[in-house]
Amino acid sequence: MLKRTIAVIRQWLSPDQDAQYQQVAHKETLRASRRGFFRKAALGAASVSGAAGMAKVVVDSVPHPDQKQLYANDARAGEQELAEREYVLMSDQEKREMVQRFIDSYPDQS
Amino acid sequence: MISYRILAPVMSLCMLTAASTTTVFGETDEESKECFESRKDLTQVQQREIEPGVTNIKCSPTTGGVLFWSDPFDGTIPMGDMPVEADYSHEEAVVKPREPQIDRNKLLTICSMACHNGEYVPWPENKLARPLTMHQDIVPDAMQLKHGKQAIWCLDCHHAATRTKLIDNYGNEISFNQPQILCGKCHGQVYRSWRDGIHGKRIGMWNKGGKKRWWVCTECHNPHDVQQGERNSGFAQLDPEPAPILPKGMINANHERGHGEDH
Amino acid sequence: MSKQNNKQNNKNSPAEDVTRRDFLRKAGTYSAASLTGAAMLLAPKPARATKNVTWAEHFQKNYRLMTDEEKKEAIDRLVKRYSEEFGKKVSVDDAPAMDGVLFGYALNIQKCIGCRRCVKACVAENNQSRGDKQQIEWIRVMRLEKGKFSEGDRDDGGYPQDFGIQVGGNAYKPAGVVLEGQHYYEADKVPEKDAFYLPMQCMQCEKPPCVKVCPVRTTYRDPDGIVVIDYNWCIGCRMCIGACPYWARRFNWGEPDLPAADMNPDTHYLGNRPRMKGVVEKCTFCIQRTRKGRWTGCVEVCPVGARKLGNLLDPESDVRKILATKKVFRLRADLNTYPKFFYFMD
Amino acid sequence: MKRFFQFVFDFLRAGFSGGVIFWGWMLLLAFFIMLWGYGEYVQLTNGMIVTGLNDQVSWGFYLANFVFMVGVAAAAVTVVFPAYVYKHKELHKIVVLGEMLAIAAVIMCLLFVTAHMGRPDRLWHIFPVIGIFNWPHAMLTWDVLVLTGYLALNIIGGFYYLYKKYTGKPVNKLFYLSIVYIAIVWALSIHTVTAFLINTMPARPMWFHSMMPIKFITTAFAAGPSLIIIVFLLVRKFTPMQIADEAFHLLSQIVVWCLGIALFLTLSEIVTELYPSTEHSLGLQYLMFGHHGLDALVPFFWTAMALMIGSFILLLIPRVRKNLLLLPFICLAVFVGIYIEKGMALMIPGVIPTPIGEFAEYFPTHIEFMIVGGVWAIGFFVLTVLIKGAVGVLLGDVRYKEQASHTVQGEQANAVAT
Repeated sequence: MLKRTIAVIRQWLSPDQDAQYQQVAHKETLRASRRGFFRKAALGAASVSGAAGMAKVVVDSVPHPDQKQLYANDARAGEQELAEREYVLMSDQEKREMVQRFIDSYPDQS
Repeated sequence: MISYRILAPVMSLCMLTAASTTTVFGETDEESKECFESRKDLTQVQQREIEPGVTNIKCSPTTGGVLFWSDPFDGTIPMGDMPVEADYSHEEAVVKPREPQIDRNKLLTICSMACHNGEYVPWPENKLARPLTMHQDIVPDAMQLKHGKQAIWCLDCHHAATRTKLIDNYGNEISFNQPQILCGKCHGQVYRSWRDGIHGKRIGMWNKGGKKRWWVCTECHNPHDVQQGERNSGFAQLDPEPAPILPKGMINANHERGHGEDH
Repeated sequence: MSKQNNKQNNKNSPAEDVTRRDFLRKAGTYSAASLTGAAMLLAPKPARATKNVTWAEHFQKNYRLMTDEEKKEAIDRLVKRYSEEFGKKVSVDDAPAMDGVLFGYALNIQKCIGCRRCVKACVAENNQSRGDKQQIEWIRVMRLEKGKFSEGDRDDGGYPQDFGIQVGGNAYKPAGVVLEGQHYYEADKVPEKDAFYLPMQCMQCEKPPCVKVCPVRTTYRDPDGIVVIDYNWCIGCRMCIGACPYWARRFNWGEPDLPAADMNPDTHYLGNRPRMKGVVEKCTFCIQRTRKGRWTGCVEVCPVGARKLGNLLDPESDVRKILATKKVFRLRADLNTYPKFFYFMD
Repeated sequence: MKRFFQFVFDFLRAGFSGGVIFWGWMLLLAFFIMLWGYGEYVQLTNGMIVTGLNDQVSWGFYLANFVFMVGVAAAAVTVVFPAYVYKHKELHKIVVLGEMLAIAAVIMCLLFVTAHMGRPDRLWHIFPVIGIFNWPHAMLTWDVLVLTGYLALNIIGGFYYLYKKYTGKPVNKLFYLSIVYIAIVWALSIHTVTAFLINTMPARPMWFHSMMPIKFITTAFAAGPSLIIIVFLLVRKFTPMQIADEAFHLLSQIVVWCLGIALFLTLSEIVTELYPSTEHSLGLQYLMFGHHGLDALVPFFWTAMALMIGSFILLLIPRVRKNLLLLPFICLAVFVGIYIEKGMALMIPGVIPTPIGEFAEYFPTHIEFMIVGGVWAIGFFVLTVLIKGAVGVLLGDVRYKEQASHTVQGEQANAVAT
């Protein structure tokens, strides 16, 4: 698999060499159509990744919309504030035990 | 044909004014009190006497918020079916229809008839945002819609042709009375916790199997600006009820204001 | 008291003290004044719930020890008296706790917008005393400021008190909940950007300290977990007010001021029936509603749906689901009173 | 039986006889008692709304006085204990006077509690059998038990001794001494239980520490003997009753040591609370420094501290302590200082801030002052009568005579009193 990938890249970089390589390696066993498929695949992959990279650069270069910042600042502000105030949250086990206690003691107490 | 095109909206507008004025006069004549349930101006209830000395609701004298329902199911309709099996399928679930609130005076019906009939205003070809010539007053920030971080626009939720309806992703009509079907499409997690009774509000009977009035999304949230700007609380600001009376011996509550500053 | 008397005297004196001459001369003025005065006297006054307390009522037993017959007698007495005093048909319920129900309450602290509507709805539902002289509210909403005690402030600002030496770092960082906030906030609009709100009421503890300290057992915990008070048995010693870590109990310092028109006629013996002066009262999770299956007043009116009430014994109930899925904390959990009022966050 | 009625009659006659100063004093007290009656009437008819109390500060002036008076009542033991346990001769002679003081103080306590209650008409609810007595859960029921028990012990012990003295018969030592020893332990219990009444509530962090009972007892044993010294000096001055200086020296020593321990405990408490300065110390901070402009208690606290520390230093000097002219004034300072420190300065910051952090200031109204002043007047009234009667019996002026005519005795008592 790795070999094949490398081959694809080599092929894309220098088609002539590639042809030689192919000839040497596989003794003209590859058909033209198959070679074409590889070429197409390579080109496609490259263009897709290129476009993706380009898109990433473009997206990153665009300043973040205000909304996003707002969300980061404000949506978590309450939670952050609560965390700072150190309300002692109940752990799952604590909650389970508490509920179990309520259930167990239910009929006894009055 | 051309004349008809112009005539129709004009006539409808006349109808509209007539309808709205009559209702306005009607309200003043009755001299009844109007209170709001959760969103001011969009969840209004008329106060009326149901028995001698007993009213259907009690209202706050300071803010006009409803403080008490004699019958929590007054004016409700069955909630209708939901795509997913949930608790309420074993209980009687009702909602208060949203249409009378959103469509007070039947404005939306007139919209559909008068302008958005495909002729006067042609059917839009796609859902993309485009400059609005009208209705900036209805949704002031329509061009930078607060909802959906600018990824959605009017026609993602509103029916292109039938203005009295909403749409889902497939273009199916959704009633204004069931906004949860629309909202749940994107806000799945919230929708699920709403269905479980954790998010949102229900009134009526708490017990299992008891009848409940479910509050739908738009009864609390403004769908055009859910986050409510910088406060981001999800709710529009309301007038608070007055503070408790200061305890005897206290003139003001200055001592509790301005913590942190004088430390 | 004498001040009040004086005030009343002053009010009445124009009609009483005038000499004959004055009367003749200013007849017109005074007749108008006295007419308004008479109107004021005739105007519906706040009903006095303890006006016609009978000896039988005064010497009745503790509610818990009454036989069914005695309960019925006591309730009939009350129905008759209340109906007369408030001029409407008042019902006094004696519904016992439902089987298999233990009430729990959950409040979404992130949702609460501090509008205090629950406070006022509670007053409307539960027939508390209102007005300027004596205002009783069972729910107290506190406004806590955001960001006042941020990490940075603590490090840079040093010791918040004037005395003592700051030794650096987070030496002052308080442990647990510090309930330092505003009780009397007056905002134009809520929620405010820099604040969040913490409503507090009776937490219906499983191990209620108030019940333990009551010398006459007038307050007790019913099987559904609600801590109730027999108002007719309370001696007004206020030990329970001292023992409550949530400041949930209120005292009728004077005769309750409950206008007949606003009185909620749907009452329960242990809940919202009109109280008398000198007794303690508190939130009962609207026992008159919840024991019939209806949600409490505060749950119903909360405009943001932050309040939830359910059966802790039922795994499908709202409260159990919240306990299972949300971040939950309790106030003063360290006191081991097992409060059944949970604050949660999304 | 007839003899017993005779005793009661003669005792009261002796108690209610005296000269101009006596009647002037009683008239003054009667005036305050009338104010008390008025205050109670207003409070009963209108409810406690006439007081300065509210939901934030629901325990106030009445309970502050109650706590203090329990201490005074308990302090009778400072006379009884040395007299019987250490066989202190001089104190032994006047031990009954200490018991009379305890009786008056407990009566005041009961009146303060009644004034504090919202529904005194339902007091019967707390009596066993006809009501419900939530014992042993409620600390208040313990307090009721120990207070009534202490009252009974003192009445039985004191009047048994006086009655025997009156009839001239020997005291049954086994009975009397067992009562005395029980009363000694009981005296400690009344103040301990009163401390438990308020320090068993985690909701009120300022009170929630185990030092409370011992602090109560030490302050009581400083304030109580101070009052006893003053009363005994007055007795010595106005009656022929001989009280040796030695008794005062012992009492003033008790005052100084207990005051010292009390100050030490107060200091410990202040350091313990203020050093970490958690929110649990907010009450104490409010008391000592005020809170954002709310500082009604601050001057009282520092006055009390100044009085206590100043008198402690003065009392440490033997020459000052033994100066019986100066002593009553120092004792008064101790008494007032502790009255503030253990009364309002303990009760109010315990409830401020409220458990949920609300600050409110509390000012007693004139009704509260009337009732509190009136109860003090009742206390002094009872005390005067009891002491005069007891002194008469102790001196042998009032004693049983088979065929005696009452008038002669009355004249004798009058002569004694004047």
